[in-house]
Amino acid sequence: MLRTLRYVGAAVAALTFGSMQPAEAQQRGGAATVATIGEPNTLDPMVSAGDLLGMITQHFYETLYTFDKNWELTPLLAEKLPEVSADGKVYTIPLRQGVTFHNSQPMTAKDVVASLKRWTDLASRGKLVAGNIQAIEAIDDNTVRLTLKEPFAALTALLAFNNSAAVVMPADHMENPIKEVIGTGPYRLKERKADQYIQLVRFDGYKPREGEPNGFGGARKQYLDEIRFVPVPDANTRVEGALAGQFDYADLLPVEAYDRLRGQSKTEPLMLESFGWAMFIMNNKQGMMTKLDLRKAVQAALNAEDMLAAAFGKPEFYSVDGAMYPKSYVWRTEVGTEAYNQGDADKAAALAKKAGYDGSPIRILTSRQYEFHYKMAQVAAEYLKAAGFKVDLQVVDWATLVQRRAEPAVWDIFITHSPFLPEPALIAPLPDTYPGWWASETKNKLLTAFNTEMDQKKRIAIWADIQKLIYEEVPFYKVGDFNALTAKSPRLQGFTASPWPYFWNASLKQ
Amino acid sequence: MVITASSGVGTGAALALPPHVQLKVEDLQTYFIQGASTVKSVDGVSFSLSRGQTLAVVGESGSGKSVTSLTIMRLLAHPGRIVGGRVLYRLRGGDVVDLAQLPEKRMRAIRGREIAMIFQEPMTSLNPLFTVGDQIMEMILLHESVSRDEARVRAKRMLELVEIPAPERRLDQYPHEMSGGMRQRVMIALALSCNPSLLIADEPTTALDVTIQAQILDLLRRLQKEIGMSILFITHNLGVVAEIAHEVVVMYAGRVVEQGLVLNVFERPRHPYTRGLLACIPDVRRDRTEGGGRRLLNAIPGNVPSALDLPTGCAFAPRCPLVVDRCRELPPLIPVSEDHLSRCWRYDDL
Amino acid sequence: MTRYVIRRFLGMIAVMFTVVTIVFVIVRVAPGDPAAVMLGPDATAADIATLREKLGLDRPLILQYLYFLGQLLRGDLGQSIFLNMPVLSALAERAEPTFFLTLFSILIASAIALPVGILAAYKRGSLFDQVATTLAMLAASIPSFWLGLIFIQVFAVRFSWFPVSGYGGPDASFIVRLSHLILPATTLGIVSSALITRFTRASMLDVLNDDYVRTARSKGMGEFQVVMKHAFKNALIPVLTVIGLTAALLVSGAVVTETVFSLPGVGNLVVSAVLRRDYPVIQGALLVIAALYVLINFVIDMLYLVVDPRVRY
Amino acid sequence: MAVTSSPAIAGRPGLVSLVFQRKSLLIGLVVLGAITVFAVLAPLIAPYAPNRLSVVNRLQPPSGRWWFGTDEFGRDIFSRTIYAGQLSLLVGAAATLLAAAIGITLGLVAGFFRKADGIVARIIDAMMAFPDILLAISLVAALGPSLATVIVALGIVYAPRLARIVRASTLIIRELPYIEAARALGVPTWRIMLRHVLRNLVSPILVQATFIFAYAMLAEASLSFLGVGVSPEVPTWGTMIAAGRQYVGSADWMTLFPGIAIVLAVLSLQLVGDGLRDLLDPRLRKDL
Amino acid sequence: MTNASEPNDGALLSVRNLEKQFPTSSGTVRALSDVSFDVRRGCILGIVGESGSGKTTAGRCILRLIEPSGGEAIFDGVDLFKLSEKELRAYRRRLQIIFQDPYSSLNPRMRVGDIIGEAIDTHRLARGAAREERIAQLLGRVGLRPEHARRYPHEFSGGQRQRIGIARALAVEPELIIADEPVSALDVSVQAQVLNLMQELQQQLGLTMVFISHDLSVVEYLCDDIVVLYLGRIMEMGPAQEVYANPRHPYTQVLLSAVPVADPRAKRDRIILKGDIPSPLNPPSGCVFRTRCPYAVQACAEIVPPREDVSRDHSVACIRQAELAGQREFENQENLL
Repeated sequence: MLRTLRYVGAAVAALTFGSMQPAEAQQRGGAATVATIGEPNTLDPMVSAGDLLGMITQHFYETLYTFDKNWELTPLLAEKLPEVSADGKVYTIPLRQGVTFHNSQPMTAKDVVASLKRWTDLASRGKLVAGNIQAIEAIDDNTVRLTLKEPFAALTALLAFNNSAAVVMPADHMENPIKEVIGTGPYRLKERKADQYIQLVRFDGYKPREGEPNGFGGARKQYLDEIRFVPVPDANTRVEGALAGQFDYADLLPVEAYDRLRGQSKTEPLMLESFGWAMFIMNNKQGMMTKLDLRKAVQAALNAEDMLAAAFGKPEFYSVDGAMYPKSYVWRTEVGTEAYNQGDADKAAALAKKAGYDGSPIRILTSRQYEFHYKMAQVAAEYLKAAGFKVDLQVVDWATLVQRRAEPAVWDIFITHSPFLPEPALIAPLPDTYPGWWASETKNKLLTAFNTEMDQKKRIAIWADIQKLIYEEVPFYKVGDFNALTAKSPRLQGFTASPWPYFWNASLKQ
Repeated sequence: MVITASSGVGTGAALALPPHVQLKVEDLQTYFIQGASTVKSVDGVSFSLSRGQTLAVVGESGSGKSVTSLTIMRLLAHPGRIVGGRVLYRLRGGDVVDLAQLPEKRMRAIRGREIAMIFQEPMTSLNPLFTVGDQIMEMILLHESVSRDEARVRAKRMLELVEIPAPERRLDQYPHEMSGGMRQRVMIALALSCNPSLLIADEPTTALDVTIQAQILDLLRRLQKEIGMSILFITHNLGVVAEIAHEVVVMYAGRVVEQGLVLNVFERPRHPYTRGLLACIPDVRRDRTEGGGRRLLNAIPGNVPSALDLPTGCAFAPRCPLVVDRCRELPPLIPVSEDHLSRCWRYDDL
Repeated sequence: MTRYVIRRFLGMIAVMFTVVTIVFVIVRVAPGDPAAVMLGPDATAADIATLREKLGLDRPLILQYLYFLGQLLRGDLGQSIFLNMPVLSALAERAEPTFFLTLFSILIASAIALPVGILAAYKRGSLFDQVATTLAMLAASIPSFWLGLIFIQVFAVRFSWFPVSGYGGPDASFIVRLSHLILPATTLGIVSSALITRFTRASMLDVLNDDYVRTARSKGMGEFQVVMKHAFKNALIPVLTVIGLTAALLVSGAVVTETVFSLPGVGNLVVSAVLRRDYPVIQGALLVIAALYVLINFVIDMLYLVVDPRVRY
Repeated sequence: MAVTSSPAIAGRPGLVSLVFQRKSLLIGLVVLGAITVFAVLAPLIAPYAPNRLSVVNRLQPPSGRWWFGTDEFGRDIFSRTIYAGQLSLLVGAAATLLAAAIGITLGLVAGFFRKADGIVARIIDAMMAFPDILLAISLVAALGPSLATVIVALGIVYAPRLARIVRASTLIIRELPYIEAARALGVPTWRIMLRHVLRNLVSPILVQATFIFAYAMLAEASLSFLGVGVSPEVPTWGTMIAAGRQYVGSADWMTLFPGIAIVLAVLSLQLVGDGLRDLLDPRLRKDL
Repeated sequence: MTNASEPNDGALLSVRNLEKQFPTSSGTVRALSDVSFDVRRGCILGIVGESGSGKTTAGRCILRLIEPSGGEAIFDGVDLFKLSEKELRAYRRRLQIIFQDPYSSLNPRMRVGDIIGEAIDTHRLARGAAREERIAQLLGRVGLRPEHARRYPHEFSGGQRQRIGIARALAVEPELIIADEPVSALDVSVQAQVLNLMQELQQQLGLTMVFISHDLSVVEYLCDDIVVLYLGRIMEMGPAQEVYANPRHPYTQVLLSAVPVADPRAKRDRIILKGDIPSPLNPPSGCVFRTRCPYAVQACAEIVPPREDVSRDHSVACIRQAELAGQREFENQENLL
């Protein structure tokens, strides 16, 4: 249910891995308690793309590949990176030997083939490639071959994501829903009490890769005896639990808590900068927002700075930035951003008049699951009202929102957010099919060119045109960038901040 | 009558009673004071009760008769309190105490043991959650150092005394398993279980049917003969007074209006209220003509006055056929003959 | 006595049956198609139709009702949509914290309410009575979640005396789990002590005016004994009822309190279920809690047999 | 113990002086009146519009400018608190009226017609078996959350309480001689129900309704707090506390003031209810 | 007074074989069994009995305030028990009731004027000024003042309230009034006032009255005829003077002897009964009084004693009545000797 929007989990490049190396030798033992934002509705990482699910399941289910600290592809269950045929259609993946499942059965190519097939059947990301797959087969016990119909550059990245993940399960445990959680990870599931805890214990049969830890890749050390994920849906309770030393790690905290977390003995804040960006998606298919002038009127009316301030509090937690990428990305450009953050009620009113706005309310769909969506919506509503619009703010739960946004007849604007993706082509609202249904001829032309172009410099230039187009056609409104706040106990050592925090390699100071 | 050393807590040394007197109430005043309003429920009541005798206090609602009995037992509910007067009582040992002044702790030793009480409502006066035996034994164990077994034997004997059949079985029964008459017998057994010198019976037969009332009155008379306790009998029923009492105190609006030997008072009432009360009970011999026709009853006009709003002077004056100007002034209790007092200026005209 | 037991038992069954019917009606009132909700946004019309058939939603209401009754008689409360487990197991898993929370709340509430109520009644109109009555009213006026938030701030965050939330880890000892219950139980206990205090006071006032209390005094019994043995034992009968029913109704308080303290109890489950649109869980929880209430009522009726000889007769 | 056994207390002090004799009732009425006045006159009193955002001034502590501080949108909490009073009182009052309408009808019917009693009494019993908040949550979940459904749900939740009291009292009153006298006179049943029964139930209904008002306000707050009640952008005290929950510890005033408002409103209602019970219940009045 | 099973011509009301059973949780209570009596026009019939005798139930049944289980009540030629609810309503005007408790018999929320007015309104007897006048007149008739109409019941004393109750009953100009213990809740000094009022009204208005009471001296004084009930059965009935002078049923004798007399010199040859009134749930077989009767014999347990006439209008339900009367005769003669 708490499916988040960090679609393709790829790299939050701006995040720096490994910034906190242990000052002293890490100790073995102890149980780390991790406060999560809620209860996952399944422990099967294939059936949902939720970050929460990915964060938990990566401890016991492993993928063939993963990312190292530089967000480069690195093998995990695979022995090494795949051999790709010259035409880019055949991937030969050698498997690591001696890997055993939690039920002590050795992992073989048969398991991998079955798992990949299950993934292409069930997982939303697997379905992306399903149509393109010719065959998945085991060449021998330790080699798998994947044959594509057409080349697909993103395949390895998809295989490496830890949500909607292509994890390897035993071939004889392929049921849906899964009956037993049997993976290959460094920790195994001991007990799950819904809404209470998910208890993981060290898997003694785990054989880490050789070498040193490197991001999600490299060796995975099993210092902790146990990892406990405790669902604490109320953000403030997570803060308080962290303050009281009840949690060794507390995920996604309200940024207002930053000051409270600072200078505490039992916890310390962790800031993940440029965690993501928020957007207002407009309905380009049906209703009043199909009129460009009205979209422009909304663009003119909104004051992004106030929306960000209301949503994230202090300026150090957000940046008022209209560009689609922050400064550290190669895709960064400020083309078109003069239309960002206007807050010009008069201009908006004039545009609305021009568009023949009839006074019917703009239906804004938002949810309180993400408090900042809701806050932005409220501020936006005030600015829109100031510009003479009527606003019908529909606050529903996230599941309902996801359900309703698929219906073009019932909304005009909905609010969502996304992390910064290394590949702009994967930005959610760009394809025609995404709710919002931005389908303009110019866009299609630019996007095709962007996807087929292999020269990085040219692609950057095309991307600038796309960004300009976004400001011209206003298919959605970018509100701005935001950071994320989490907290960890000073006892927790060797822990690396990440959007999907993992607790192998981490230890507790006793 | 005049007792000089009435300083504070009365002890035998300072207080005295004529040897035959068990209880002497002197100018007792019990008021209910709440905020600005004061209800003088008992206002200067005096009487004395001889040993082994029965004194009836008779009156209508609001006359203060029940408050008088509760005052003697010191069981007044808040906000009632004794504001004046004495309640002299002869203890078993012969000492005389003023119950009005006695500390609560000493009073507790007197309740039940020296003075016992039975009430109007036999249905509710027993605790529904305890067996009859427990409730009688509780009284015995409270005042006497006997074992539970002995107490049980005593309780059984008490039930026999009040003529309850199958007493052994009854001991283990609960009050609700008994009829009203039976419960009143139990109450009497309970009250008499420590051989009190004084039994206060507050309308003990009012809630009972006449045939049962007759049984209870008969029982009380017999028990008094056997045990010799004094009885202070509170009632509104003049018929009952005539049956059981030796002396009678007639109360009206918190004051004694007439008192004396039952024979005297009934034969020649010297207060118009008493006379009115006696006359208004229908009596065919008086109220019917020879031919069977009815005469009107000799009703007392008006209503019983509210305790909050008493007339000054004689409280009965507004209803009195003999009222004169002087009645605005409260008459004292005037001895009209030997052992007969009346609070009426015109006692002689009666 | 047997007749009493049988009558109460039949009464309980009848109320239980009505409860079941009401729950059925409430869940049927829900707009929208449970099947569609269960399958989520991606479901096809065919999937929904299949599930509707499987759940019997395509049948006439009366048949659905009979089917529902049949299921219940087999002890089947259905399957949770979100949790992928039988509702009964989901409830059973969460019974412990709720049970102990209720138990401790009631103990705390009674420990406050009984002495205060008795004394307030005994000293009717006194300063103590006025203060106690006012405080009881105040306690009943405080939203439990607000009090809970304050308690968390003060006792868990500032002083770190008690854990902030949850019910302890997997290996938490009973003592540790209890420590998680102290704050929520105190919160609930204070709030529910109000009702019990007022009821104890009222019931004691009634009883203190009863004739047998006067009889006890006329025996020469000490006040403490009069009040505790004769008055209180009688007052206890209605108070017992209120305590029992408060215990049952505390589940309601627990809904809020468990959420505030993130206690994984039945109340929390219900709130989550509402947010997750997990109708079978809502339905099951309603049924079980109401049944519990009815059952407690029945147990109280049976307790009367022990406490009150009049009933036995 | 009947101490002043005189049945008719001479003279009846006026209602006003009776109210003044009861300090708690007086305090309750004054506080409740003040809250109502603040809520009704909110447009005149409130220094700011309740929804006016001022993001630069977000989360300001109480000060001379913002008496109760500001919330996460920089809205004035004082203004919002008094505006929220409108809706909180409205929900409480409307739910109480609905509960009264349903409860009185059911109770009278059950109490007066033996045949209907079996079913109605059973339904009342069964409804009472559901804890109030739980039933309200379920009803709101079933009906869909909105201001109206919260009112309807709370009305349904509290109706059985009134129904039970009305039924019980009706059963007693039905047997009283004055009802027999009316029947002996040939007064039609419906008139007996209204004139003789209902009129004598006014006091207990009024008292109970006051308490239901209080409970309904608390329940609304709880529902809103849990996020299953009135939608969060509608300012009620419950939604304000729910919004402030995230800022407990950093901006306590967000929960403090609406919390105090609830406590005051509920407390004053209870004082009034208690006072009314004292005032209207002749059994208690006699003892005074 | 007659024992004939046919309604008596002189009777305004003839009750025949009245039966009433109450189902209770612990069994059926036989409140009334085979109760038959006549109320003569213009006369007062007294029904006496102790608690549980069924005397109140009998009064309520006649008025159909309680539905009788059997029998008939012929009022002016019509069986009241056979009337439909609607037909009954018209008859309500002709039969009225006065209650024991002056407190609960008046609606505390209604003004006295409305209490009396309701009777007038229900039967559309008067409107507007005529109605007010009539209320004033009724108040005057029972010894109250017209301005009392504006007051509430609690502003009156018990005796005054009972007067209001009487005024309400009189408002519809009934022919028959059932007075259910109308004075037993009143203070002694007020009882006589109300009794005087009732008999004045009875004489002035030519009312027929059923007077239910446990107070034997009041009944003796007031009533023309008397019915003695015990556990729902008639023990003895007849003209009051005769029954009082010459009680033939042992129970009547006991009852009369038990009444305390306000005369300390009165001769008391009291018969003290043993035991209590049995539970009506489980009444004794045969004669219901036999368990307490000093003269009970084996036969008393076997047959329900039939009513036997001992003189005109005087009947007794005791199989030994003749035998006992003979004995008494003998004793009296002995005493005389």
